[in-house]
Amino acid sequence: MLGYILRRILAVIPVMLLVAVFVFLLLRLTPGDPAAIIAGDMATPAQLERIREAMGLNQPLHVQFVSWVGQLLRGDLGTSLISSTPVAGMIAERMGPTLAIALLTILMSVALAIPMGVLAAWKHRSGADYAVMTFSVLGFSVPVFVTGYILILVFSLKLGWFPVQGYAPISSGLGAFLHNAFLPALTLTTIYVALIARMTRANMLEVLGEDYIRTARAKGAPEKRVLFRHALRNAAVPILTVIGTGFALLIGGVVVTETVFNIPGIGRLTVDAILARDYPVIQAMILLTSFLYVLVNLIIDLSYTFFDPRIRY
Amino acid sequence: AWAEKTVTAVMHSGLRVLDPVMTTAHITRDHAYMIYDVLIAQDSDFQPQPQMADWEISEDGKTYVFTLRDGLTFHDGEPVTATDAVASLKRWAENDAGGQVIMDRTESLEATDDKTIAWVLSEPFVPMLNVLSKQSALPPFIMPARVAETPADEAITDYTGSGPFRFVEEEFQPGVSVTYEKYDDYVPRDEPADWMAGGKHVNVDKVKWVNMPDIQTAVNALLGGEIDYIEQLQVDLLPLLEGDPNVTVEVREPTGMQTMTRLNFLHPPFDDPKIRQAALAAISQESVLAAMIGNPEYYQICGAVLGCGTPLGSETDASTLTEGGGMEKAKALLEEAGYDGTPVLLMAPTDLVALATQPVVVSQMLREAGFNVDMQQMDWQTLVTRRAGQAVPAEGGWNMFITNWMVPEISNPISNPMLNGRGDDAWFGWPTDETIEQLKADYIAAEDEAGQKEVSEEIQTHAIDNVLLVPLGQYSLPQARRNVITGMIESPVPVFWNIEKAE
Amino acid sequence: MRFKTQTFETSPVALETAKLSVNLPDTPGQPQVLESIDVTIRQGETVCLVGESGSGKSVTSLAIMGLLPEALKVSKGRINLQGRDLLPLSQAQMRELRAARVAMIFQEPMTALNPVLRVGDQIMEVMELHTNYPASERRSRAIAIMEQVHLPDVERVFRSYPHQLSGGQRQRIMIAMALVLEPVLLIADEPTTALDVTTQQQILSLIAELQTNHGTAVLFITHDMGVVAEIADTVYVMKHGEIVENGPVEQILRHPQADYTRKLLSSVPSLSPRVARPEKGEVVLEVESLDKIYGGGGILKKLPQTHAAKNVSFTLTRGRTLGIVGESGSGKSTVARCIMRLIDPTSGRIMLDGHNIAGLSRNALRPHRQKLQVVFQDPMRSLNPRWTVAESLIEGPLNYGTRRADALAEAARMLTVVGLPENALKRYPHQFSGGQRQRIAIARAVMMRPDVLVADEAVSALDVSVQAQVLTLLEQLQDELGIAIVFITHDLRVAAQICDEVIVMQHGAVVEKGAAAEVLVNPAHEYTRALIEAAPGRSWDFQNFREMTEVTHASPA
Amino acid sequence: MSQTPPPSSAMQPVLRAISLPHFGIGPKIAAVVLLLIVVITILAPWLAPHDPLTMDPLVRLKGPVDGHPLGTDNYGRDILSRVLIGGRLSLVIGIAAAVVSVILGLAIGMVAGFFRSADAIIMRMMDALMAIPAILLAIALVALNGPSVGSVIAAITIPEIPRAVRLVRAVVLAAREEPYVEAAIALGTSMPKILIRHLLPNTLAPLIVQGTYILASAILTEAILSFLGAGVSTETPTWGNIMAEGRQFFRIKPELILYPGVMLSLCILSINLLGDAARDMLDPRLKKRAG
Ligand SMILES: Nc1ncnc2c1ncn2[C@@H]1O[C@H](COP(=O)(O)OP(=O)(O)OP(=O)(O)O)[C@@H](O)[C@H]1O
Ligand SMILES: Nc1ncnc2c1ncn2[C@@H]1O[C@H](COP(=O)(O)OP(=O)(O)OP(=O)(O)O)[C@@H](O)[C@H]1O
Ligand SMILES: [Mg+2]
Ligand SMILES: [Mg+2]
Repeated sequence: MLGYILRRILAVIPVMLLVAVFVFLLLRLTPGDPAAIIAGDMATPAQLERIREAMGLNQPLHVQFVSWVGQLLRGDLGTSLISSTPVAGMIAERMGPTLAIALLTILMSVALAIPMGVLAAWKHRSGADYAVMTFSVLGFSVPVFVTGYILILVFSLKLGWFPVQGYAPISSGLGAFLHNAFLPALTLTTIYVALIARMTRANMLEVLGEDYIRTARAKGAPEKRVLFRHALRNAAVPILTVIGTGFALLIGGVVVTETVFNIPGIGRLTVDAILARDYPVIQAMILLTSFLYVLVNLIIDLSYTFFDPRIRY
Repeated sequence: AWAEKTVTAVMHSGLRVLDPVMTTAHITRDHAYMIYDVLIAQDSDFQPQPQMADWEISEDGKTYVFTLRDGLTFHDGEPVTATDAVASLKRWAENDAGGQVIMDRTESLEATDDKTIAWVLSEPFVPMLNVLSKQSALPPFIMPARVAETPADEAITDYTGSGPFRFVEEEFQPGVSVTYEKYDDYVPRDEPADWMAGGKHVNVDKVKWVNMPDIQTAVNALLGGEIDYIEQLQVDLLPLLEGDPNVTVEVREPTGMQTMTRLNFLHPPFDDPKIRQAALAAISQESVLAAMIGNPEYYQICGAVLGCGTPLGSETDASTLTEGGGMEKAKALLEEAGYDGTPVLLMAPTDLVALATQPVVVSQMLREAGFNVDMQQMDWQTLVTRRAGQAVPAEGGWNMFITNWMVPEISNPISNPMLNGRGDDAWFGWPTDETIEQLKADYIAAEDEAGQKEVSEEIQTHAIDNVLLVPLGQYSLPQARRNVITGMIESPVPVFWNIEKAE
Repeated sequence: MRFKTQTFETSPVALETAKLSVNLPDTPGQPQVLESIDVTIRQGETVCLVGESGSGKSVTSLAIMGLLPEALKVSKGRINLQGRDLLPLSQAQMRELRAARVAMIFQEPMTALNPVLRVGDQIMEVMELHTNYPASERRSRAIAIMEQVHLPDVERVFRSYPHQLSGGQRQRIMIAMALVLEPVLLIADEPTTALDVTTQQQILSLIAELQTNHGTAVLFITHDMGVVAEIADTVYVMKHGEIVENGPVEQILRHPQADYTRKLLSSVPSLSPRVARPEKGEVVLEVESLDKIYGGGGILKKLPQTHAAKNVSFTLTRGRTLGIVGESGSGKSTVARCIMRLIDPTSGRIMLDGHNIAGLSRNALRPHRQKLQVVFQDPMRSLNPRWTVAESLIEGPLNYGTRRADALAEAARMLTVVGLPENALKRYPHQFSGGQRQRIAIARAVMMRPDVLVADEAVSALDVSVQAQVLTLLEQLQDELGIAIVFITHDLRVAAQICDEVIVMQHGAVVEKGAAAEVLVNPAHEYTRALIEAAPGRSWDFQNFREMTEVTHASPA
Repeated sequence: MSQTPPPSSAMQPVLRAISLPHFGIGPKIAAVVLLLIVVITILAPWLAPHDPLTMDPLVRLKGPVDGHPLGTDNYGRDILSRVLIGGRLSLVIGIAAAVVSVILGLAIGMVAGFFRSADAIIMRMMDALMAIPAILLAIALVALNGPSVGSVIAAITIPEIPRAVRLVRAVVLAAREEPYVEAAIALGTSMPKILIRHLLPNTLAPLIVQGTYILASAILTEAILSFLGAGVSTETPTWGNIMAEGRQFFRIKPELILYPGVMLSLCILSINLLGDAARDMLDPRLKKRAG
């Protein structure tokens, strides 16, 4: 098992290499020229050319790639072409909000969704089941910005409970953090609650027909215990998977939510960098997120064996 | 108790590039006005006024001597010297089109002592002060010589300024927020502030610019009292602010922006002047502006190439544009030109709100006239890259795109990029147009304002006839501020000196 | 033979069912599953419920527990536990009673245990629910009860998950769970089916001890007449959802009234071994020094390993049957699964028709599969719950090119052979009784006409009449097709009945092997002797309803 | 009657699902609603009162007015026509993204889950794929192929695939330990057949959930892409971009979001109900509980 974990952690290297090459090629395919963004509307072609030259964008691709990898190996993520600030610092600043909100979202989603899904499966085809279903469908199909706007309208503007926008790091106090992060997390939660609740329901239904559920009842276990201790763990693997991939998605940054709530997160950074063709930032971002994904996926995989001992690697 | 006064402002975009010589991006220019000062500046009559320096012109109009005023220091405490100014001007002139024109005529530019700068031209150049004092695109900002020595195509990394605010580097988050502190040792001029000229008195401790890509968020934040100011408000959202007695919505400066279409002269169908004219005839400004802005209070139908409300603007020959379009005329012109259905590749950027609607409306009107329009949507980055290429449209080129200018940027025939007819050296679209070049030479040669105005009239007629651009009208996006903010200067560039914030 | 003769007339009634009827309300015609069942069990009494597989024994017990599957409903009748009617009770009230007052041991231990919880925790949970013992006490009681059901290596087993245990070990976990709170009524549905006779004996005496100490009433469902003879006070015989006969054990065994009872008893196989068939055919299966070690696992620290099969060797020739008997957990199923290559042997050779299949890849194995079939110990889970019986039965033949229609016809025929109605083809596994499922599994394996059939406790869940039928079927197939059978069982009667040779396993190793007649009559190894000694009902001649007249097996020396 | 052989085994679950009496009223309504939506979108060009592109900026953002039963959008285009026609592309994109990612997810996930040797390589490739942002992919694809529905579908689908793969793999990892899978191996069932016949049904329930989720999110993502210039033209109506465009007018004219939103929700709701019914049918143990 320890060996497995080690192998998986080492596997980060080829994954990142794959990602690096892929992203590099992808950027090559994408039209766009950071020089043009920097120079603005009135720049002359000659001026653009000089800027390109100065930024090293005229070198052949493999030279750029090699020098970038060289830089990486020295632990240097480079500097933004657009703002000339070090990429590492930029990402570090932006990672905090995204991670914190992702975590809060997942916590809230799981806390809400699992009981909802369990209830829906237990009361299969009852009013509760259909209510969970309806809520889930809305969670899927209402655009996040609508949810966000409505929450802001109600909780910020009407009731004044939460600020309209902005982010306070956890270092400024948990209260301040939650005060700012609650609405955006709640907005995202609606999607994930929907997904996780449905997934929970689907898998619980499968499990509730099993013999060991009858055994648990024969022991005199109350329904709650039957559902949560006996059934849920057996249904856990696919549920964990959606939670895990959901979390992975969230730490990649969620542009719309970050925009609506004006959160300086990774999502906006990535989109801005892509739209500005800020290559070093895009490359570093994707490398970083892929690293995080490998990590999150490793944790999901390990959790499988924890929840279902029959699964072995 | 002493409380820090911070003005939190939502600007029209996020600040990313910090070098005002590298880019013409407005947000960088706005940033530069915060932390740098300029030698001379324009007042509300577009007249150059002394700012860091006053000037003397020799009789023959060839020698300009600028004298720095006393008490000027950089944010590191060092005094501003003529050497700094010269280095800054030279770096600026490498990138600025106007600067290049002056440099072409420059014999020498040097610091004669700590306070004086002597600029000697080889021939007189009447618009010299206008160019040096221009408030937009690339104004010549004064930075320390060590910073100005950075090659013009490399971004500066030292942000020591000379202006009324100091850049707080630690709090800078590119594209997200930027903070400025009052620079206590800045010595304002005594004259009252007037546009970019006059005394820049700072009455708050900090100014924080935050970027909110979602304008509704900004509106909500303003309503919630979390921010003080929104630079550009979408007109459609005005009703949301109307009921709030703490908020004022106003047009800060009336000249505003010009939106316009540029055609590609190199490739069919727009290599044919008749077809260009047909395109112009098909377009109704009213439709474009209504879709874009909505409320007519905030837009102005204007057929003037050089802008309405400017000294030289004229609307001659633009009646189809301003009077609802000449669809019949357009159809007739197309017929006459024998338009064969060659597709018109209209590049439409989608990620910039200010440019997203016009292409949709324009392409509908062109289609109605009989054009075969291929509207391709792309992000702005792709557009700016693509528009720089001269390839045929089918192979990655283009026929037409739309962009916006600040009216002061295009109000002068020399600086208006559309009025460059030098083929490959011209602005994207590359018209080869000797007439317009001749007209501009006439304009430079004109002795007085009346003469300039006369030439401008001809420029207008010619630009419209040859469709160097299709003006789509003017608009001003209103700003919104909480009423605690007062004393804002009505200049095209939003500036934060002179502003007061009530407790 | 000494039967239990104690009368319980004076003891208070622990459980009484009156006119208990169960039907399938949602199925057209609302077929009856139970018809007017009257059973009375007094305190301290052991009632054995025997009868045809699928006759409703399990349904009766589930009805008492209030745990009928949703498809089944009690349509009439009463169930009284110590005078209290159970049927009108709320879920919460029933919960109070379960495990504490009425405990049940389910028929199929693999599916009855939660696969993702450690078995130790599952035992402790019962106490957690009904007592307020502190955790340490719960643990020590759980360990104690596990020792009482003679689980080996209790510390390891305590921390194991169900899939890491042998069938018998899982069964003992179930038993431990049911006994730990010393209930008033214990319902045991084939509790010792998966156990070797020595362990079975220990369990039975444990239950007996519980009865004498606490007056526990026991409802014991079994098809093993030997066990009935040993432990029953009263016997109820069921067929087709009805009680056909009941009475004190001796009366039933000596003077059975109903035809069905007589038929049932006559089907009980005799303990005297068969005459071995001549060893004429060529060797089809040869196992050489087979070893299997189960890896420890564990997230950070390695758990101890289990050496489940040690140096096992044997050969099997065409048309003969090799029996593997032995202690529960001795590695019988492990050997079977290795032969089947469902798990990879740690070392050793497995020669099938002259090819060593021990190291073959999945794909290389496929052509050999047809010749090698298996009937699993756990019939429920070895049938895909989403498939109809027909689909499961024809899967194999279709794989090897049989036409669908032919395969279906054969499947239908096979079902009648194993004693199931033809309409069973369209039903799903969960709609059958344990024994019925096992018959489906047998039918599935036999349909392949294999050269070697590995049968892991294949007939242990069958009532003796069906068992006889199936054993006859196997014998027939052997005659016709020369199938060689590896027959894993703990039932020495069955082993005696059908095995030509027997190997005896203990702790993963073969302790004795030889001709069945030899090993079962003149056991050489101490463990084998103990095994035979422990066979229940040894001294009763069931077929003839009387004591054994001549002793056909040696008494221990 | 017991002599009639069951129909071909692959069709079995489907036939069962159709013929079942337990098929409740909910799924039936859902089927009707879904059918209605599909028919409406197919017939949209004939049903729509206006050309969805024709604009009149002077009557923009009007409530129900003459000839515009649902009012006009910010270009003065007819909302009803746009919503009707918008369903076409949205459904094509949503369904294609869902179907493609689910099918690929199934194929890849089952292989990864079942074959230990393939697992490591496949999953590491999926990890890598997961890290590529859809927007970048979309911009690159649009640049390569030109703006096309295909590019959009690909850009949306590719990042979804690893998630579907993970889900399927997870289910297969657990299911492959079941004795009935061992039994199938013993019966000589080939690996593809085991995967499809034994393991696939286990993955269906979670996949239906994931699939409908992908369907909805694809329709919404499409709009985000088109607003970043990497999607279908914003001129062409889709439910996604009608809503995204309506975003600016959320407080002034919420109908712009409401109408396409209701259509989308109805669609997703009915697909979910049908999916649930289908999965219940596939699980014989559940049929009993259907009562
Ligand atoms: N997957 C596993 N992991 C670890 N240990 C196992 C595993 N499977 C079985 N064992 C252990 O291996 C030993 C032999 O098990 P096996 O199933 O072969 O016994 P058996 O002889 O078939 O017993 P029974 O008659 O009770 O079925 C037991 O001690 C059991 O706990
Ligand atoms: N869920 C169900 N749906 C339909 N029929 C069922 C269901 N469960 C059991 N039955 C039927 O009820 C009858 C009685 O089953 P039960 O399990 O009580 O038999 P049993 O006497 O315990 O048999 P065995 O000795 O084989 O375990 C059987 O014919 C079986 O097919
Ligand atoms: Mg039974
Ligand atoms: Mg076993």
